[in-house]
Amino acid sequence: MSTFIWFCGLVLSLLLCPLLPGLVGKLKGIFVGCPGPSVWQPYYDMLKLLRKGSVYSQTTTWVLPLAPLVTLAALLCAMLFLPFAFVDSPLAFEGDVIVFFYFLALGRVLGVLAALDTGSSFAGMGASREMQFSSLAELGMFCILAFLLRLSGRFSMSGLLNAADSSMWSYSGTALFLVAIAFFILLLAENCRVPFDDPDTHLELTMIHEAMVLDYGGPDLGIIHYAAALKLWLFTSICSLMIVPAGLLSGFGGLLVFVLAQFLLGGLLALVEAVSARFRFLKVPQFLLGVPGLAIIAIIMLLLFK
Amino acid sequence: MNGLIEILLLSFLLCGFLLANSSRLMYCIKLVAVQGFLLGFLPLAVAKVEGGSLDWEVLLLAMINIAVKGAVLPYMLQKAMLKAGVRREMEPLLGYAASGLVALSLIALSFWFAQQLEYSEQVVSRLAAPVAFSGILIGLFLIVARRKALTQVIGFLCFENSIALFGAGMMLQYGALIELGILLDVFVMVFVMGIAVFQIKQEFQHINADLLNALKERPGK
Amino acid sequence: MSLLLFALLLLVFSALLCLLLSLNERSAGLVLADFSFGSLHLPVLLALGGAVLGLLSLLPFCVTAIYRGASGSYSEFLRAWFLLPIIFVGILSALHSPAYLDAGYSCLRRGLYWFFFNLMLATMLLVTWVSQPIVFLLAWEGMGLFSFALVLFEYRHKDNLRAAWIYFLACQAGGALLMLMFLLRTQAESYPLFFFISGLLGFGLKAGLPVLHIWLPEAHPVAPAPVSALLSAGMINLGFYGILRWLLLPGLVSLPLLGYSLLICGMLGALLGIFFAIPQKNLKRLLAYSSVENMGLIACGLGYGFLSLHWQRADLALLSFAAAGLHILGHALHKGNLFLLSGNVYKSCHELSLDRLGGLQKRLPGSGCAFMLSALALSGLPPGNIFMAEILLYVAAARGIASGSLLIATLSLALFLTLAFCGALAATVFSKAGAAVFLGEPRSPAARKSHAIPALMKHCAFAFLGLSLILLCLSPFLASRLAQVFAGQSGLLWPDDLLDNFCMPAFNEHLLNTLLGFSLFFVVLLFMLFCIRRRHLPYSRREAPRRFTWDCGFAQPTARMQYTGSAFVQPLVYLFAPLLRPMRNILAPKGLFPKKASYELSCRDGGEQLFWRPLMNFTVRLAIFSHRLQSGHLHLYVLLMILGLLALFIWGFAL
Amino acid sequence: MPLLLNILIPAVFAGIIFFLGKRISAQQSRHLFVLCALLNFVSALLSQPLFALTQLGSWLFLDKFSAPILLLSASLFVWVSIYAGGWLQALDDMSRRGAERDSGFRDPRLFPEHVFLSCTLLFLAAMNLAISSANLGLFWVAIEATTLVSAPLLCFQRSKAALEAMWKYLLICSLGIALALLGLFFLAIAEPTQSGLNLFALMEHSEALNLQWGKAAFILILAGYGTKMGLAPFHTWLPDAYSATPGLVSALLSGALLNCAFLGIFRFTQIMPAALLPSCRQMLLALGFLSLLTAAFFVVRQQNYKRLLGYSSIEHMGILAIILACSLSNADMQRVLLWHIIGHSLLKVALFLLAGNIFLAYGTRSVTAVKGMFESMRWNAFLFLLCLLMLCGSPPSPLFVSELLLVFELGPWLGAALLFLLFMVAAGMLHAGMRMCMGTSPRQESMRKAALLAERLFPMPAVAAFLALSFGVSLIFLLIRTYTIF
Repeated sequence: MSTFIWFCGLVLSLLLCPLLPGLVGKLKGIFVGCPGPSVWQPYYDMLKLLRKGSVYSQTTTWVLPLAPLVTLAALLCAMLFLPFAFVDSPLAFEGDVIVFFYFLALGRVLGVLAALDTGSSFAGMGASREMQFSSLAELGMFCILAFLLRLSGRFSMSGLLNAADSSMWSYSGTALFLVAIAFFILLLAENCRVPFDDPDTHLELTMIHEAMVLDYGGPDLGIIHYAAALKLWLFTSICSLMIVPAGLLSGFGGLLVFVLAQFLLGGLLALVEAVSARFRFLKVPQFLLGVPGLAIIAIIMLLLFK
Repeated sequence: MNGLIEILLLSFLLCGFLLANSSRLMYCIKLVAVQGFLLGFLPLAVAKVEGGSLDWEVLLLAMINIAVKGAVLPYMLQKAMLKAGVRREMEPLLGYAASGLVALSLIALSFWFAQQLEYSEQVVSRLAAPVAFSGILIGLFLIVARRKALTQVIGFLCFENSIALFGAGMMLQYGALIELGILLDVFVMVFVMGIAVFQIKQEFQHINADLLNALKERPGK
Repeated sequence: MSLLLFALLLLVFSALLCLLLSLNERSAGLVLADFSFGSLHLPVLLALGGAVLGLLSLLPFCVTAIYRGASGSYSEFLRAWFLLPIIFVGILSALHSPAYLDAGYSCLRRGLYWFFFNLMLATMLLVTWVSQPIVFLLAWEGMGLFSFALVLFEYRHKDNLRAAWIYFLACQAGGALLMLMFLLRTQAESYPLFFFISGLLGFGLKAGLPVLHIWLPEAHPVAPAPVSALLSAGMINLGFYGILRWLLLPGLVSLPLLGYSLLICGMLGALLGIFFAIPQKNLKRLLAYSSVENMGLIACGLGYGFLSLHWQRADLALLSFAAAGLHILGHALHKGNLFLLSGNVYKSCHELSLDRLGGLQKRLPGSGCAFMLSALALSGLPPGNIFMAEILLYVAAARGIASGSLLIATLSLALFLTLAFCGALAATVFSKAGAAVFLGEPRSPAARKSHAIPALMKHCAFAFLGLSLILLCLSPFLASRLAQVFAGQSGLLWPDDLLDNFCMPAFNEHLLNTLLGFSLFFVVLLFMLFCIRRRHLPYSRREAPRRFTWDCGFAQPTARMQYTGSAFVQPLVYLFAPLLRPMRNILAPKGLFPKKASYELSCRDGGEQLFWRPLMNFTVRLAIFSHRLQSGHLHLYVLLMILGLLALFIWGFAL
Repeated sequence: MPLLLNILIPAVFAGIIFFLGKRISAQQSRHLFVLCALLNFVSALLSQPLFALTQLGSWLFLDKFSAPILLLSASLFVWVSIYAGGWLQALDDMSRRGAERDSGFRDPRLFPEHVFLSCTLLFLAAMNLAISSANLGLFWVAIEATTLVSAPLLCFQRSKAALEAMWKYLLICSLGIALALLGLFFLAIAEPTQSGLNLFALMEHSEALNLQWGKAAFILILAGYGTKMGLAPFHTWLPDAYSATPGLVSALLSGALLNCAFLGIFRFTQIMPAALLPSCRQMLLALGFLSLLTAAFFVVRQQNYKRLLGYSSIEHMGILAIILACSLSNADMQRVLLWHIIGHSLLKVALFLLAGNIFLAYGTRSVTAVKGMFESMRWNAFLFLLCLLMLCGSPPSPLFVSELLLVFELGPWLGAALLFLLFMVAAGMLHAGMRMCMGTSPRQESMRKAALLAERLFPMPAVAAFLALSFGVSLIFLLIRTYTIF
C-alpha cells in the first residue's frame, strides 16, 4: 500500500514539476503588481519547443545534443531514491545519497562541457561561474548531509529525511532550523534562483545557467527546461521532507501534505526573489562559504549537546 | 765532552732563529748550510762521547750528510737565486720584527712541549728534542710567512734538517739504507724545487708564491 | 618462481637484442610492417613482442592469486594486485610506443628507448615479486635509474634538465631512505619510530605524498607519453605496495601511528594535489597533479582502514580497504589512458599547452571520446570505477560519523568533506582539460594543422576503456577479496590480547551490486531517451542544419573569443589565491598603437615554493660561501694543514 | 724474485728511454713505453701470492691486501700507456701545425717527450716499491720518490696554471710526507726493542708499544699520508692539481697513487696496540666524515668538471677512511675496503680519460661552457653519465655494494649521516654531468672534427668502465648469495 502511495508521489512529481516555476513566476508578478504569466506557461513553452526543429553550430560535436538527455536521465535516476509522501522509497540502500548527488553532478558537468563545446564566450563565462559556485555549494551540501546523518543515523536518502519526527524538533530543533536555512540557500544557488543568478534575465553578462544554454533550440531546449524544473522540484521536496515531521499523516494525507509543502515553498521562493536582487559575482563565494559554516555549527551543537 | 753536543745543538737553534729574522736570501742559504754541517757533525760527536767505537758506516754517512746538506744543496740554491735574480725578501707577509717575536714564542712552545714527553734513557741530551721541535716550527713558519718561493724552499730545508736532527738526537737505528734513502729524497726534492723556481721565474717573471693563486674556486652564480 | 624468471628473461633479452640490432643501421632500417602500427622496425618488433609476451605470461598468476583471495598467502595476493596495473598499462604503453616514436627519432635512439623501457618493466616486476631485502633494494634503485634514463629521453630541450634532475634526486633520496629503513629493520626494537619514518618517507617519495610529490609534475611532462603512462599508472602505486609489504611489522608499527600518518598525509595530498591541478596550463602536468590527488585519496582509504581496525570497527576497515584497492586499479587504468591520449594529442599537433589547443574532437574523434569518458570516470562521476571506490569510502566515513565517538566522528567528517570537495574540484579540472583540448575551435595554428595519427594509438585507448568496463563488472567480487586480505593482514598488528575475541565479518557486496544495477538502468534510460529524441519527435528525422554559433547574434565568432582553460578556472584561482599564490608577469601595452602586450599568469607548486626552494637556496648559498676556503693561496693551504694537525693533537692528547 | 722485477723493469726502461730519447724516434719510445707497461703487468701477475714466493728477505713482501692493489695499478698503467700513445700523437700534431703557422710558436710541451715517458716509468717503479715494501722506512722513501717523480709530469703541458699546480703539489705533499717521517721517528722511539722499522717485527711487539708516542706517531702518519691521500683538512692541493694537469696524469695520480698513500695508513693501523684502537677509530671517522662534508659542499655549483672529479676523489678517500675505521672493530670489512678501492680506481681512471676527451673536443673545462654532449659526442656523453652514476653509488657499480655494507656496519645515526652526505654529492655531480650532456651543442666546424677525434679515443675509458660494471655485477651476486645480514 505504502509503495503505491510512493509511486503516486513519483508520478505526481513528474507531472507537476513544471507547475512550480509557473507558480513562482505568477506570484512574482503579483508581488510586483502586474498579472504575471499564467501558471501553465512552462507547459505551453515545453510543448511548443518539442514540436520545433533544432539548429546546431558548426563547432559543436556529439557533446551538445547528448548533454540535455544525460541531464534528464540523471535526474530521473536520482529521483527514485527520494521518499515521496514521507514513504521510504522501495529502492533505498545505504549510500544512495552519494549516488543522488553525484548523478546531479554528472548532469551539471555534461551541461558545462556542452556550453564550452559551442565555443561562445558567454557560454564559457556561464560554465566557469557555474563550476565555481557548484563546487562551493557541493561542500556545503555534504556538510548538511553529515548533519542529517549524525541526526538520523541511517545513510540513505529516505533514512535521512524521514528521521525528523516531531520529537526530533523538540530537542535539536534549533540545529535543524539552521540546517533548513542553509539548505534553502543551497537550493537557490543550485537552481539559479535570484540571489545567485536571474532565470529570466536576457543580459548575457549577468546570467549563469541561461548563458550555458544559449545555443540550444527546439526539443533540446524543452528537455533542458523540463530538467531544470524537475531539479527545482527535487530540491524543494528534499527541503520540505526535511522540515515537515514524518509521522503527521499517513497514506494519501501524507501525499497531500507533501504537495502542499511544495507549493508553500514555491511561494516562499517567489517572495525571496521578489524582495532581493542578484548579488555581485565576487560576493557569491563568500556567501556560499557561509553555508558550510552554518552546517558545521549545527553539527557541533549536535555533537556536543546531544 | 757533553758540552760539545750541547754547543752543536745550541748553534743549530741559533741558526734557526736567525733564519726567521734575516731578509737577505744569500745569508739564509749560508745559515741553512751551517745547519746542515752541524747536523752531519752530530753523529761523529756522539760516537766520540759514547766511547770512540767509530765504525766506518757512521763515518761514511756523516761525510755524505755534510757533503750534501753542507755544500751541494746551498750551492744549488745559490745558483737558483742568481738565475731568479732575487736578492732580498722585500716585504714578507709578516714583518721581520714580528717574525722575530714569533720565532721566540715558537722556541718557548717547543721547549714546553718537549717537557711533556717522557724519554727513554738513551737520549743524546735533554736539549735534542726541544731544538728539533723549534727547528720544525720555524721551518713551517718560514713557509707560511714568506712571499718568495725560494724562501719557502729554504724553510722546507730547515724543516727537513730539524727532523733529521730529531732522528739523530734520539739515537734511532733504522738501518743505513733508509738513512741514505731519506738523504737522497731530500736532496732530489730540493733539486726539483730549485728547477721549479727557475721555471716559475721563466713563466711568471716573478717568484712570489702568494701571486700564484689563479687556481681557485670560481664563485658560482 | 619459474613464471617470473621466464618473464624477466624474455624482457631482458628482448631489450639487449633490440639495442644490439639497432646499433648497426642496416638491420635497424628493416621495415617489417607499415600499417596502423606505424613503421615497425625489426628491433622494435622484437622488443615489443618481448614486453607483451613477458607481461602476459604473468597474467594467469595474478588472476589465480586474486581468485584465491584470503585463502592464499597475503604477499601473494598483494603482489598480484599491484602487478595487474603494471601488466595492463605496460602492454598498452608498449603497443602505443612504436606509433608514438615513429617520427623524427633515429633508430639508435629508438633502440635505446626500448632497451630502457623493457628493463624498467623488468625491474618493476622484480620489485613486486621479490621478498629478499637486498634484491628489493637493487630492483628499486634499478627501476629509478631506468625510468630516469627514459625521463632524460628528450635531451635536446634545455629545460628538461631541471625536471630530470629533480626526478633523479627523488629516486636517489628514496633509495637512501629505503637503505636506512632496511638497516633499521634488522635492529627495529631500539628505533621503531625512526624505522617507520624512514620507511614512510622512502615509499612516500615514490607514491607522491604531500610535500614529497614535487618530482611528479616535473617528470611527467618531460617523459614520452607511454613512459609517463607507465610511471603514473604502474610505478607510483609501488609506493603503497612497499608500505603494505615492508612496513607492517607486528609489534613494532602500531596501528594508530600508521593510520593517523597515512590519513593526514592522504587528506593533505588530495587537497594540495587538486588545488594545484586547477591552474595548470600543461595537459600532462595537470594529469600529474591529479595523480597526486588520487594517491592522496588512496592513502586516505588505507589510513582510515588502519584507524578503524584500531577502533575495532572491522566493517569500516573492510569498506575502506576495498575502496583503496579498487581506487588503485581504477586510477591506474584511467590515468594510463589519459596519458596515452595526451601522447596522441602531442603526436598530432606537437603542442600540450591547454591555452593553445582546442577543436581536436573533429580531427581525433576516437581519442576525443575516450578522453571524455576517462575524464568523467576520473572525476568520480557515477558510471566510472573511481566512483565505485569512492562510494565505499563515503559509506565508511558516513558510518563513522553516524555512530562513532567524538574523535571518530570528527575524523570521519574531515574525510567526508575532503572527498566531497576533491570530487567537486576534480570535476572542474577534468572538464577544463577535456573542453580546452577537444571542444570548441582550435586556438592556435598548431591545433589547426593537427594531422591524423596512426590507428593503433586510438585502439589502445579503447582497450583501456574495455578493461575498465570489465573491472567495473568485477568490482563487487574484487572488493570482497581485497577487503578480507588487507584487513586480515593488518589484523596481525593488533596487540595479542585483542586478536582472539575478534572475528572478521564478511564483506557485503550488496552495495556494489545495486550500484551496478543502477548504472545499467541509467544507461538504458539514456538510450531510450536518445531514441525518443532521435526518432519519435517531429522534425527529428531530418539532418539538423549547421550554422555559426548563435552567441546572441554576434556575426563572426572567432577562435580567440572562446573561454580558454585558464579563463575557465580564473574565478577559482582568485578565490584560492592565498594558497595558489598566482604570479603575473604583465607586458603592459605602450604607446598609441602598442605592438606587443602580454599577460601571463602562472602558479608555482606550493610544496616546492614553501619548503624545497628555500632549503635548496640555503644550501647553495652556504656551499658558495664555503668555496672561499679554497682561495688558491698556498700560504693559507699550509696554514690550514697546520691548524688541522694542531686540532688532531689537541683532540688526541688534551681531550 | 718477481717482486724485485716489478721495480727493476720500469726503472731500466726509464733509463733506456731517457738516454736513448734523442736518438730513437718518438714513435719507438712510445712503443717501448707500452712494452714496459705490459711487462710490468705480467710481472705483477706473477708476483701475486698464489703464484710465487711472496717475500724477499725483510724488505719486500705482498700480502692479501696489497697484492690486488699492485695488480690494479699495473692494469691501470697499461690503459694509461695505450691512451698516452694517442694523446702524445695529438700533442705532436698540434705543435708541428703550430710551428708551421708562425715561427714565434712556443712548443706546448715544457720538456721533451721522452723525459715525460721516463718520469712516468720512474713513477711506476716508485709506486711498485711503495706497495710491496715491508719496511715502513722504505715505504716512506718510495712515497717521497713518487712525489718527486710525478711533479714534472704535472707541468708537462706548458701553462701558468700547470706550473702553479705543480708548485702547490710539490710543496704541500713534501711537507705532508716530512710530517710522516717525523711520525716514523716517533714510532721508532715508541718501539722499545729497537728492531728497526720492519713491519713483521713491529707487528709482534705491537702490544709493547709506548702509548703516548704511539698515538703521536699515528696522528703524524694520519696527517702525512692523509695529505698525500687527500683527507679533509689536508686536501687543498688536490682540486687545484687535478684541474690543471692533463687527463692522463690525473688518472694515474687518482687511480693509483691515492691507493698507495692509503696503504701507508692501513699498514700503520695493523701495528697499533689494542689500547690505541678506539682513539684511532674515532680520528679516522672524524677525518672521513670531514672529507665527505667538504666534498659535499664543494661539489655543489662546481664550475670546473676536473675539479668535480677531484672532489669526488676526496669524497671516496673519506669513505675509505670510514671503512678502515669500521674494519678496526670488524675484520671482514677489509674485503669491503678492497672492493671500494678497486671500484673507485677503475671508475676514476675512466672518468679522467673521458674528461681528457671532453677537453680535447670542447677545449674548455668549465661546466657551463660545455653543452649538448649527447648531440656532439654521443658515446662519450653516455659513458660519462654512466660513470658519474656509478661513482655516486647506484646499483650496477661496486661502490653501491661497499656503501651498503658500510651503512649496515655504521649503525643508524652515522649511517643516516653518511647517506645524506652521499646524496648531496650525488646531487651536485649529476647536476653538472647532466648540464653538460643535455641541450644542443655549439655548431662550429673545428669542434665537430675534435669531437670525432674524441669519439675515436672512446674505447680506453669504455674498457675501464666495463670492467668496473662487471666487477660491480659480480659483487652484487656475491652479496645476494653470502650476506644474510637482514
